[in-house]
Amino acid sequence: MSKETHSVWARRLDHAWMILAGLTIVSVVAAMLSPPGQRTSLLSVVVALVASFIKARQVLDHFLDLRRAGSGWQGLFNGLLLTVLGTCLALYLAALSR
Amino acid sequence: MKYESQKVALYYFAGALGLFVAQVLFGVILGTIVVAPNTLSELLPFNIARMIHTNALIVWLLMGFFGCAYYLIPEESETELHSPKLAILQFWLFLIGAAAAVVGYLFRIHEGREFLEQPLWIKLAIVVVALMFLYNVTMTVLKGRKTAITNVLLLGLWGIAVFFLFSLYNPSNLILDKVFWWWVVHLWVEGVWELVMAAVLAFLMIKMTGVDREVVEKWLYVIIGLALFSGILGTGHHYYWIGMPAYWQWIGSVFSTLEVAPFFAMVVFTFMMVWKGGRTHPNKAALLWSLGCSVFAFFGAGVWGFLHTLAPINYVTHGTQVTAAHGHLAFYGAYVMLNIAMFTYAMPNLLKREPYNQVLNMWGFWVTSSGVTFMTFALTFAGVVQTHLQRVMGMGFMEVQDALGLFYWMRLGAGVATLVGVVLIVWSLAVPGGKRAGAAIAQPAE
Amino acid sequence: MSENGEGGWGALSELPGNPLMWVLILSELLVFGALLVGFAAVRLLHPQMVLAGQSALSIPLGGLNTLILVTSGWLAAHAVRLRSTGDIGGSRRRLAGAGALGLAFLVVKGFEYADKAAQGLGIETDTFWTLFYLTTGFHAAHVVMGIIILAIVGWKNTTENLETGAAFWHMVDLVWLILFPLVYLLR
Amino acid sequence: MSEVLTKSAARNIFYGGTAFFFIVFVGLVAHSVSTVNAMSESHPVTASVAGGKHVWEKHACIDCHTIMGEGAYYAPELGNVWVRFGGREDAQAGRDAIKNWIKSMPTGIEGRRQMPKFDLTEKELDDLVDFFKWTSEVNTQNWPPKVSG
Repeated sequence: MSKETHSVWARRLDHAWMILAGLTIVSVVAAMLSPPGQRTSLLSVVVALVASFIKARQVLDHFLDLRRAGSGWQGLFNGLLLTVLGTCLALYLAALSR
Repeated sequence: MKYESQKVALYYFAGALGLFVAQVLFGVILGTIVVAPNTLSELLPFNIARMIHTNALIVWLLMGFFGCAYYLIPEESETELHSPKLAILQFWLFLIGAAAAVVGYLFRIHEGREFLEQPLWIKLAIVVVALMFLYNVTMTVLKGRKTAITNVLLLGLWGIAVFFLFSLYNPSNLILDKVFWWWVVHLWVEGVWELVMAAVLAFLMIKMTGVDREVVEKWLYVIIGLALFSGILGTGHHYYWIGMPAYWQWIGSVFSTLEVAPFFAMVVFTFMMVWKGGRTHPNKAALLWSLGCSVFAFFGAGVWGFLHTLAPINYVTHGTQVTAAHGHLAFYGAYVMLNIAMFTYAMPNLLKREPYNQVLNMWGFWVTSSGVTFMTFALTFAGVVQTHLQRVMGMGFMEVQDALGLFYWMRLGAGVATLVGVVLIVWSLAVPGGKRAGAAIAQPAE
Repeated sequence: MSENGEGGWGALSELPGNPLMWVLILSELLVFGALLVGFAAVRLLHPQMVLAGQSALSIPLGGLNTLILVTSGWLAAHAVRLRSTGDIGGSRRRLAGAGALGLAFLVVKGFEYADKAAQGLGIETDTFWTLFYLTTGFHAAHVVMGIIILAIVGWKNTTENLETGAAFWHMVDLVWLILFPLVYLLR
Repeated sequence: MSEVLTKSAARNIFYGGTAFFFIVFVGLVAHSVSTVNAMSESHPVTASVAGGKHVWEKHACIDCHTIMGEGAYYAPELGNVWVRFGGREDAQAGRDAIKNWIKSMPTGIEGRRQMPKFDLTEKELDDLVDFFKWTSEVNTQNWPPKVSG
């Protein structure tokens, strides 16, 4: 805990929580615009995935404090997240065109 | 060797090596029967020879593990063995039990479940032998220094005994029979045996490379963590087609893919330690076996296991020669080589000699490894062709087998080479050459 | 071996908490990642089956559980922070709050499962439901495990233990943040 | 944090993680076993099926054949032998065909894999066929892909 004061640390955590809660609500609302039984719009799919990535980064950077880990770890977690989310998006788009 | 009681390991090493030769000899007989089916068909049918081949393998590997433990535990615990006499009695009981089982098999006395063919009374005798062993080593560990290596080794050895108890359960429902049969077979070779393997490799690394115990023990925890976090639910890859619910296809595919990770970590571990250690241990043959063990285990258990572990692939390869290929390379790499590494390291110390017959021993390494590798490739090709003809084209089993003749001849040749290599290994270990070590006995790194 | 950093854990020592916990966390992320990609592949093969299954899921309940988990993770992160200032009481209260929200997550999950079971939707109904129950059920098992871990590190509350326990809890959180959109929202 | 404590914590995480996966495994197996048992009510393991399984074991059939893909790969798959011998279409003919096949062994033909001569009684043969029939009716997720086994 070298340079950061505890109040800054606390504010950082609260800030992360607000982003997490806000993005959750946004993606839920976006998904609920389409009635059940039908496909959601592509926009809300993109919103859900981008929100998911940002939320994951918030948890990793602030709750888990991975900001301090080396660039190797940063790259590994980003790679893992983008691989999973990207592959799922690609497969989703492929399913759309069927 | 620092403790007199470590000498009991010699009994086990000798017994294991004897059974090793028998196991490979029966393998060659089986390979011969496959290409010339009328061989011995009245006297020694395939099924009897096969149960001797597989049981001899299991018994000698276990006997080797017992020997490894008897060598390793006093040295790690820094105390004499609780009871050397009990250890010797246990050895004879185990050897006589194994011999009785084999004689029984020749007279068609067996229980007829694959790998667990031993009659009930032999199974119970095995339990008694295991309890004698566990009592002896646990008491030793409890009175001495406790290290991560003895801790993990003991956990593995207790696990072996606990999961063996499932061999006593044989329900009349074939599905349930298979489900719990795998609790012995899978949770042994892809579970608790890996603990024994990692512990023994860690011990060898400490002794031969001079790397700090601290570092080795941390690697040990990483490896066994990866092994059991993946291996327990990895059992699911045996539950695909035996009447279990379909969800096992997902569980088995995902977790058994991860089973490659601990084997990969073991390769990185052994090579890192040898490289970092930078110390040239006089027993080069033992070092070669240790490195070979992690590499061959990675290919045999890891890569060849992964090749057919995903459910959609296993759907067509299950029960073909692909499985046989994986089985041979995995057992050789993970457990045969582990035992030989330990025997090669320990025997000169036990006999109070400089490392001996190193060149011959290393010839044994290369000849045997080449034999098993070639055998694996032959069986893999056979398996792929079999999968295509039988599972895709729908040709009949025997018709397909006739088409695989060339591969089976190649396998037999590889088997003969393996037998030659094994004889070289046993000879190099059992017939000490060179001078007796005087005061300058090879000191372990620690 | 000094070049290996803190006592030979290598790169793992850069991460907060115990290195072996990170071995577990990384294994888990790979497992869930593989299951979720598998789920997307099933959608490609059987789009109608997946659409029908997803339409039976309740997005509000899933969203509620997401809010519960991120709030719980936020409390756990504060617990670690307060422990490092020496405020043990405040740390323990936040940890208890995090655990209680974990229980709330399980209650909501329980309602969801009961509702699906009442509709006759079980793990063997079809591949969608197999994957739904496997991924969410395996995740819920981690929530149970996480609550136990939070209780243990609240009791043996050294800073390193708290970091270790919180790391596991954040992993459970993280998995849900990826699982929720992929299973519930990408319809 | 001292090195010793970090290592003992690592050991505890190993134990905890292992226990977790083992409990999940046991839970899933328990669920599967109850599913299998539920199936066995409509598809019971009768005395003759159990007897047939005993004959199967007494002669170590699995050390040449495979059943549901497990065994020695030296002789044909028998999990679906009932289907392959036409038992589904004509139960009596399928039964007789399997029994006669076993009775006619060994062929002694040069260059052909030999099945040993097993002196099975009529009852043992019938039990064995019942066991094969039962096994062929297990839900193996459509394995094997071809009737050839």
